[in-house]
Amino acid sequence: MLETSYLIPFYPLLAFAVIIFFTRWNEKVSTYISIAAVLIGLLHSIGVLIAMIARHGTPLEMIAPFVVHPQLKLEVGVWIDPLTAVMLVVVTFVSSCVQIYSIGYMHGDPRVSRFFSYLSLFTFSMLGLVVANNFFMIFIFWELVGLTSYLLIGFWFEKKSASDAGKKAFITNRVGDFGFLIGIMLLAFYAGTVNYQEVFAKINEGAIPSGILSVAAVCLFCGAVGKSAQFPLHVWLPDAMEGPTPVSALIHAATMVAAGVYMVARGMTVFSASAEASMVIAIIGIITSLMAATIALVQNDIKRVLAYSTCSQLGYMVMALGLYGVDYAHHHHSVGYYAGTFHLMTHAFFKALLFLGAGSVIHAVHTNDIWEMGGLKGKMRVTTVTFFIASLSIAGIFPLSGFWSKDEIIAATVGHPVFMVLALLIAFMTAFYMFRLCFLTFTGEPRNQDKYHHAHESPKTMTYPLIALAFLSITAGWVGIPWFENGFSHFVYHGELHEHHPSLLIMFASTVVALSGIYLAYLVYHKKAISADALRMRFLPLHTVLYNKYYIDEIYEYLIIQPTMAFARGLWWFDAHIIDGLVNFTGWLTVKWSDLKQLFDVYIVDGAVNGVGRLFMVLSWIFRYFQTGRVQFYALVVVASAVGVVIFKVTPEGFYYYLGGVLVIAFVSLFLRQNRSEEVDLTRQSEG
Amino acid sequence: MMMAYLALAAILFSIGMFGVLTRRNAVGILMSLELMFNAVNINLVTFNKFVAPEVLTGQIFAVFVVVVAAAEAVVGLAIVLLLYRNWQGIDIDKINIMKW
Amino acid sequence: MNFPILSYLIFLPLAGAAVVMFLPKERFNAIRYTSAIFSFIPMILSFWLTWDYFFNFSSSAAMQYVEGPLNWIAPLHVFYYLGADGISVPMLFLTGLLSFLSIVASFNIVNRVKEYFVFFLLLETGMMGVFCALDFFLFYVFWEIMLVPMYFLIGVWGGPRKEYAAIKFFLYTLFGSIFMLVAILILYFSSEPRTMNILTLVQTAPTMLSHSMQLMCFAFFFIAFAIKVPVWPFHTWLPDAHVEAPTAVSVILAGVLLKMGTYGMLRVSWPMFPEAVRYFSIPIALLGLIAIIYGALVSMAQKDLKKLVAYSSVSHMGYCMLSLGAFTSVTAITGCMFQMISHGLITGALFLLVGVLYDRAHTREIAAFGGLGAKLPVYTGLMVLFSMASLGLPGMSGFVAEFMVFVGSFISGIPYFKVITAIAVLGVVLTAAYMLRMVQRVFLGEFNVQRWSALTEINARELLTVTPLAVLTLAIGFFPGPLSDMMQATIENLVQLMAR
Amino acid sequence: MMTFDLQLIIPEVFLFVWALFIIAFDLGSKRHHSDTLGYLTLIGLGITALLLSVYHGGGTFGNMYTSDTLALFFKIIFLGSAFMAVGSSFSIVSDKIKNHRGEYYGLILISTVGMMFLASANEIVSLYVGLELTTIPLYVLAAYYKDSKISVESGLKYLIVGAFSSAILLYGLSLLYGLAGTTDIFSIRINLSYLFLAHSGKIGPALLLAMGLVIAGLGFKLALVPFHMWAPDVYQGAPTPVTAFLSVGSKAAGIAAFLRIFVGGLLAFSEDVMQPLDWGMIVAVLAASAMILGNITALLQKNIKRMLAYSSIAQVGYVMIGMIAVTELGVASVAFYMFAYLFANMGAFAVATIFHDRTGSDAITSYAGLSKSSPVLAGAMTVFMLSLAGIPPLAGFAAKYMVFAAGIQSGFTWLVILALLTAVISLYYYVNVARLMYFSPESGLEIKAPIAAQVVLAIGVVGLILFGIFPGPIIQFALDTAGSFAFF
Amino acid sequence: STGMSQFVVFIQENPVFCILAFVTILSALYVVTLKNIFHCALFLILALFGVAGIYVLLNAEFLAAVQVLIYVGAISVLIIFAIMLTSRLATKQISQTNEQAAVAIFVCAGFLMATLGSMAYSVWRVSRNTLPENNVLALGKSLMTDFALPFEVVSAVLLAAMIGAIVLAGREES
Repeated sequence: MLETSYLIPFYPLLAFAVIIFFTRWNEKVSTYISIAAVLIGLLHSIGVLIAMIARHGTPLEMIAPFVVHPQLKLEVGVWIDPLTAVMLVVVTFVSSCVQIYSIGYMHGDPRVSRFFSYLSLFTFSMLGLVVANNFFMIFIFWELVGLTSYLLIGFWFEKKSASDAGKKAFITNRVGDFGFLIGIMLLAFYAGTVNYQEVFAKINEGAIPSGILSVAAVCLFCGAVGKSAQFPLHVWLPDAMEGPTPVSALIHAATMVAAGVYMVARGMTVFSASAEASMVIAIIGIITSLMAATIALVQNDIKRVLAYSTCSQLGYMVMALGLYGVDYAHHHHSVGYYAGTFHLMTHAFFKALLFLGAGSVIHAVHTNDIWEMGGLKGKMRVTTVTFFIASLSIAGIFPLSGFWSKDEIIAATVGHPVFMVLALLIAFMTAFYMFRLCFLTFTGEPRNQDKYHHAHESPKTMTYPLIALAFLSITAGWVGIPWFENGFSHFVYHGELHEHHPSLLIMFASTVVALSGIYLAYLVYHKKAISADALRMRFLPLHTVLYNKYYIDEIYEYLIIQPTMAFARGLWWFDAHIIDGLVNFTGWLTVKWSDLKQLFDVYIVDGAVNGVGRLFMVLSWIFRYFQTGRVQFYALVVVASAVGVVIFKVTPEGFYYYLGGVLVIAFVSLFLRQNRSEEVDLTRQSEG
Repeated sequence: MMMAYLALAAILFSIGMFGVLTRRNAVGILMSLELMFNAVNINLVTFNKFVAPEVLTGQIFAVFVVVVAAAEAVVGLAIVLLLYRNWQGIDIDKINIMKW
Repeated sequence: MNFPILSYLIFLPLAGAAVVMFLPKERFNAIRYTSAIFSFIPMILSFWLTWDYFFNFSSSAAMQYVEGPLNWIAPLHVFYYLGADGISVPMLFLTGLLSFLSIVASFNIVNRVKEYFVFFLLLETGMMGVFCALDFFLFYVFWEIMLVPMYFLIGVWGGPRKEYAAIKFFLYTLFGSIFMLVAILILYFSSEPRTMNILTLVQTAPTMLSHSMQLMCFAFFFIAFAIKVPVWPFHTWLPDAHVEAPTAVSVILAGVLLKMGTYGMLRVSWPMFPEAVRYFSIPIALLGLIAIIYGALVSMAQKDLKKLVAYSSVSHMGYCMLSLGAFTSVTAITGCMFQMISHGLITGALFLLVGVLYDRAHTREIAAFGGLGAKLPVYTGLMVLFSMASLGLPGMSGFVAEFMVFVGSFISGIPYFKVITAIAVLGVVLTAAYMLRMVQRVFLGEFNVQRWSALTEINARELLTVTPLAVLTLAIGFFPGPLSDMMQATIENLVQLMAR
Repeated sequence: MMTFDLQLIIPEVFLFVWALFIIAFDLGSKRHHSDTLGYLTLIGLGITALLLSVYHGGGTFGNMYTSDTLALFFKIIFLGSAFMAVGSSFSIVSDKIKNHRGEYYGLILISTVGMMFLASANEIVSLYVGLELTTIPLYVLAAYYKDSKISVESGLKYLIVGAFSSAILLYGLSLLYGLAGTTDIFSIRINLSYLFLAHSGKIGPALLLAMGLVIAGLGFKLALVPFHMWAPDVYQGAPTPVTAFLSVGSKAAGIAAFLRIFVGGLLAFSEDVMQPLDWGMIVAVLAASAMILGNITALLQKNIKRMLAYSSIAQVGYVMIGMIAVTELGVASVAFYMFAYLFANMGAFAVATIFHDRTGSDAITSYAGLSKSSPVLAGAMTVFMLSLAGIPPLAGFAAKYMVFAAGIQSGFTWLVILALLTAVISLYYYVNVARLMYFSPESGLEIKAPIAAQVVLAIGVVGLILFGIFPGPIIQFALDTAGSFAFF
Repeated sequence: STGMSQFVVFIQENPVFCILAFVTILSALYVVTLKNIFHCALFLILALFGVAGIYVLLNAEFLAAVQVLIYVGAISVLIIFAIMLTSRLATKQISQTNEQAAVAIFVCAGFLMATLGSMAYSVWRVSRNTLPENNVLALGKSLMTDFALPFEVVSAVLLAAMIGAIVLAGREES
């Protein structure tokens, strides 16, 4: 199993190729091929996970050369360790669920085959990213994931908002990749390799100066900022909700956005070597988390709420990993690493479930606005139940999976009081906005009877995945129960294995916070004991800011995009007029040009393509008029030049007198030419 | 003494040159040209006498110059006739169809 | 080597031109197919050459398939001397391929067909010659010889401002090459015994010329090559020429002609004047950097599809310049070669695709389109594929090239290169921005049913011209190893020469 | 000591007699057989060439007449230019010249004889006489359209400037004679060097004056700036084949004379160590101005002949680079340049003749669309223009290459760069003709050229391509001409 | 004043030369300045006579004879014929000088100064030898031997000029 693990990404790739080139015209076949591929991948992944557990987490590396140069060796390879194995299962499992779910969800769309081919391509990319054994390869798949995300967000490209969102996602990610690439190059330069293990070995040897390492770590983290939608590059994620909902579930909740966190976990040795960089990471994480949570409080679009929730949760994980790095650099032991990766896994399941549930709702009522919904619990039982399970899980209610992982994250903030307070605050808000969503959607009276009337439970292809995911949303956390020997923390860890001691106090605190959040939501949106409107009016300025997402999009638009475009247009003008103009000598001659225009307009307009430059044309025009047509003038020039040459060679000073004399006399006699009034006819042509 | 002859030639040449440059009558120009050729001949003969008297190269050269000048005068006068036929005048200033 | 394959590569198209010249001018198809055959054979030869070189000679840095030196103009020590090594073989491959594809893509030319194909074949001769010539005189002759057919191809069959574009191209390039001529002559007269042999001069020039002389000759060569590349700020001929030229000619311009500049640098000026390269490496990299950012920004402002692709060439060739600045790194130089090849394939394909659209829609204005993805799925797929390749998406040649350029320049160890490279990486973001903007505005969004209902999908012939490029782009993207191995010995040798 | 090897002058004598025979034949045949006359002339030129191949090498009349390689090379150019001028004259002779057809051909031949004599002259007197024998028939030929004002005007201008320059040249030559005491070029060289050394270089500025005047006088023949001003007017007004002959044959004769006097007699005074008695820098500056002025002024010309006139003014500038190099390569480059120039310029004028004959227009714009109606003519014109511009693989490129090589070898890098820059400018107007012929959407008149003219065009095109791709033998030949001076 | 006195001494020592030079220069000036072209021609003849006299002073008697025969006898007559054919003597005399006269004077003066200056400050290889006794004979011999070839050629020049003149002067038969 392990030895063939490199095959896992190729199953979906094969499916992609087959669908694109052969079965594109047959939706059914395409669908089955895609699902079969991912299911095989799932089985294989489970096999890998079991094998990995069996060998107690001993990693395995397989390498093939890609491009080999004296100073740089690029390889493709596979690195399987517990983290990889877990991620493989998560990815393939969520993928399987989403693909099966999509059969129902995408039914009737004209481009179903293409949809599945994209999903397969995405799965390939994500799996490749997971198994990569070096930074070069992770970058490759990193980009491919971005591409598929672009394709899938813009799947309904006729919608301008969808195609805009796809573009925004790609470009924003590219900004992050900019830093990522520089980080990789720094490592490549100082470590001479991009292989994870070799790089880590170099770092542990202390071969890389610490300042450089900090810079490299921050640069690498830029990539994660882009991919995992961290502040300030989080703006693409909410927009990405324009894509089909299964896509949101798979890519923008469970897997791709987790890639950033995964990368940070994977490269923890780099980050943990620099306390400063780790602190930056932690701060970015908490800012993101807090900001997204606050925004999520007031959004009305069901998917957007979930999107900001995702953002917030990812920030949570990032913060945990960052704090781990800080502690590690100070030689403390912390649960941050384990917490972050653990939450990564559990979040994948319940967030996928939430999105799929939301998809199911949208499928039923054809709207995203939660104020149009209400009371759906009667019509959509499975959906309602699974959605509540997921919500409880994300809120961190015992004993659902979210409880265990979230608990560890808060535990990771021990020693960082500010972080801890904020983390608890976020936990409170998370519980509140999730249940705001739940209550508004599923309970109470239907607010839009028309929509309610048409609503119905989704087909089985959609509900079975929900059930499967709900199962895992409940149970997945149990592998990480702190009292459980050989659990997740003994399987996935960084550095040396540490025993850690669970804190009941923290568990209690977090549970209280979560419950109070739920209760508040219950009061406001179910019992209506507190008026939501009144609350809003009370905090109107704050609400407006939050509702408009802190105006970050607008700020980007006016501070970055518009100026860039204006600059680009300016440069184009510069290119067309100044640089080119220099060549054409347009500059000051343009002015002269207009005076002389009527005189030789004919020549120029007449297609005298003036690549040489107008200067030469003007000179040509001047030189031409020396040719007066009077033969004696020609003779005069002959003798005057001959004399001039001789005088110049003998006495250069004399030559200037001579030249001056000739010119002065010439001008004087030109002016005194009274008796002959034939003006030189400038327009007369030379043709006889 | 040689300088005196050379100076005479130079003056004559300059005068002829002036004539060519300024006369408006085509025949006048031809006459001025003859002055220039004569100046050259004075030069040649002078040099022959004072610099290289052993061989009469200068004088022979001068003879050839006389003949060539005659030939040029002949052709020149023929062209002047043509000029007269085409323009009904031989004012050089007016003969400038071709220019620029 | 008994079979003079390089001569065949060069002169078969010329023979083709001669044959076409004698065909009656009304027989369009005869002319087309004759031309296609006479460019097909060189293409096959170039494939075989690549194959043979890869398996038999790639471990050696020496010239292979050497022909000559045969006495050509004895009194001036000019020889007919051809050869190919790891940097010319890929270029010959590219030339062979693109020429054939362009000729096939030109089958829709109906105006003055005969002259068109004659000029095209002449052009191919010139291009092949440049990449094989090992004698300076020969090199210069081939270098110049292409200008004339190119001038006519742009001028007769081009767009609305064709005359301007054609003469501008001609004068600009000629302006550059005159400096090369001066430098060649200086080298010739400095050599003892007098020689025009590039290989000999590469060996002897550093010791033969004084420092200032090296700098001067380098600068002279640089002007010539830089105009061809084109390096900012010598690039202004490029948008005009590319935009006005007919599709197939744009392909050749972007795919092969621009490469001659960078090829010239690698073949001639870099190994020949190592001191000058050291002296100028930072300015060169800065020019590359400016080109990358500047080209990308200007592309972003374009309203015309073809112009966008044209300016993107400026940006992409900037990567080559950046890596050429990093002369100490094998990776950077390999990246430069990769970028040359990859840009040839990708931009060639983009021009072909733009041409396909233009043939149907008779406009290239980006704003005129929208939502073509629904109407023309295959075309859109290809266009998106190449746009992605252009913006350096992994799995395609552009990525491998850019990655090697960046990493190679970054690790070259020359002062300031880290900063320059780091800024250059920004180009990746900008490229993504303008490419995606273009894709979005042309292919995504609402489809204008009234206006474009008559648009038809890409046809088989056009598909035939693009597919090989797509396959190669992907192949190099996934398996860059062979190409890299093929050039490695040569490039290592070059880097050693530059390290003198 | 004195040898009278009359065999050596057989070609010249034959050609002169043949010229008289042509005139007599024309008179005898009551002036009816214009084409026959033309063919007879061509045959005469052919026979002369054959005779030349037999009778050359060595000197006669006390080395006053020398038939060395230089002379041979230039005589080939003269005969070639006469051949091409005559070949392209058939149509105008039969259409435009009512009387004096025999004289037309006869005068061309006599002028050719003058050039041949000039090229062989190794002594100032005969050089001058040869120069006049070249020029005087050309005065007449320029004014040959007696009813055409512009033709007469061009004859008059040519005559006045010509005679004036001739006087200046003579004055300079007389000073040279006075300084050296001899007219034999070889002796001049020895005597002047001796004089210079005997007075440790302090010999006064008279030599400079002499050189300046001789440059001015010969500059007229070469149309070297600033002694070029007659050229555009005369070229425009004269019958086109005569213009062609003027621009190639007569110019080559001037070059030959220049080579003889300056490279042969005043070689020692070419370098600037002789300051101020050096002519190298003078000519360099004049060459530079020629290239700048000629090329730039040509840009706006609308008449093809006038444009070619300015182009030929510029071309002289290029030739002069080889001249001032005063090396073996320099002399060879001058010779080869004229050789290549012969084909290109004669060809271009032949096209102009044919075109004018059919359309009555010399305007460049009237060439629009020619490539559609007369592809062969347009193609040939393009080749000529590209050769003049110096685009490989045509002979014009090899010629420019050699000239520049010579310049760089002798350290005139600045001049070579300037020359190259102006060559870029020149490309603009040369290619402009091609642009009109090819890019214009309209279609011109269909033009059928007479057979002789077609032969001329064929010679031009084939010559340019052949000697462009395989210039080796000719370059070797040109390098041998440098041996004529025997002292490099 | 020494210069002036040297000049006077020179005149006293070479009275014939001075008179001839004076006459020649004065006539030449008239040739180029008089308004009446016919008078110009007459003064040209006078100037040419003056030059012939100079030749005699320089021991070039043969040349003096040629001068008188060819110039005075042939060319001047030709010129006078041409004048009569082409101008109407009775018409009002306008200025015969064009507007570049001022520049021309300056340039010609420059030329004269340059020439005189450079000749005065140069070294000449003045020979002690004298011309052959019977230089007419020597000249004739030279023409027939050393300079036979240019002599033949110059006759060709005359022939060409003659043909040319006939061609140009002859009326076309229409």
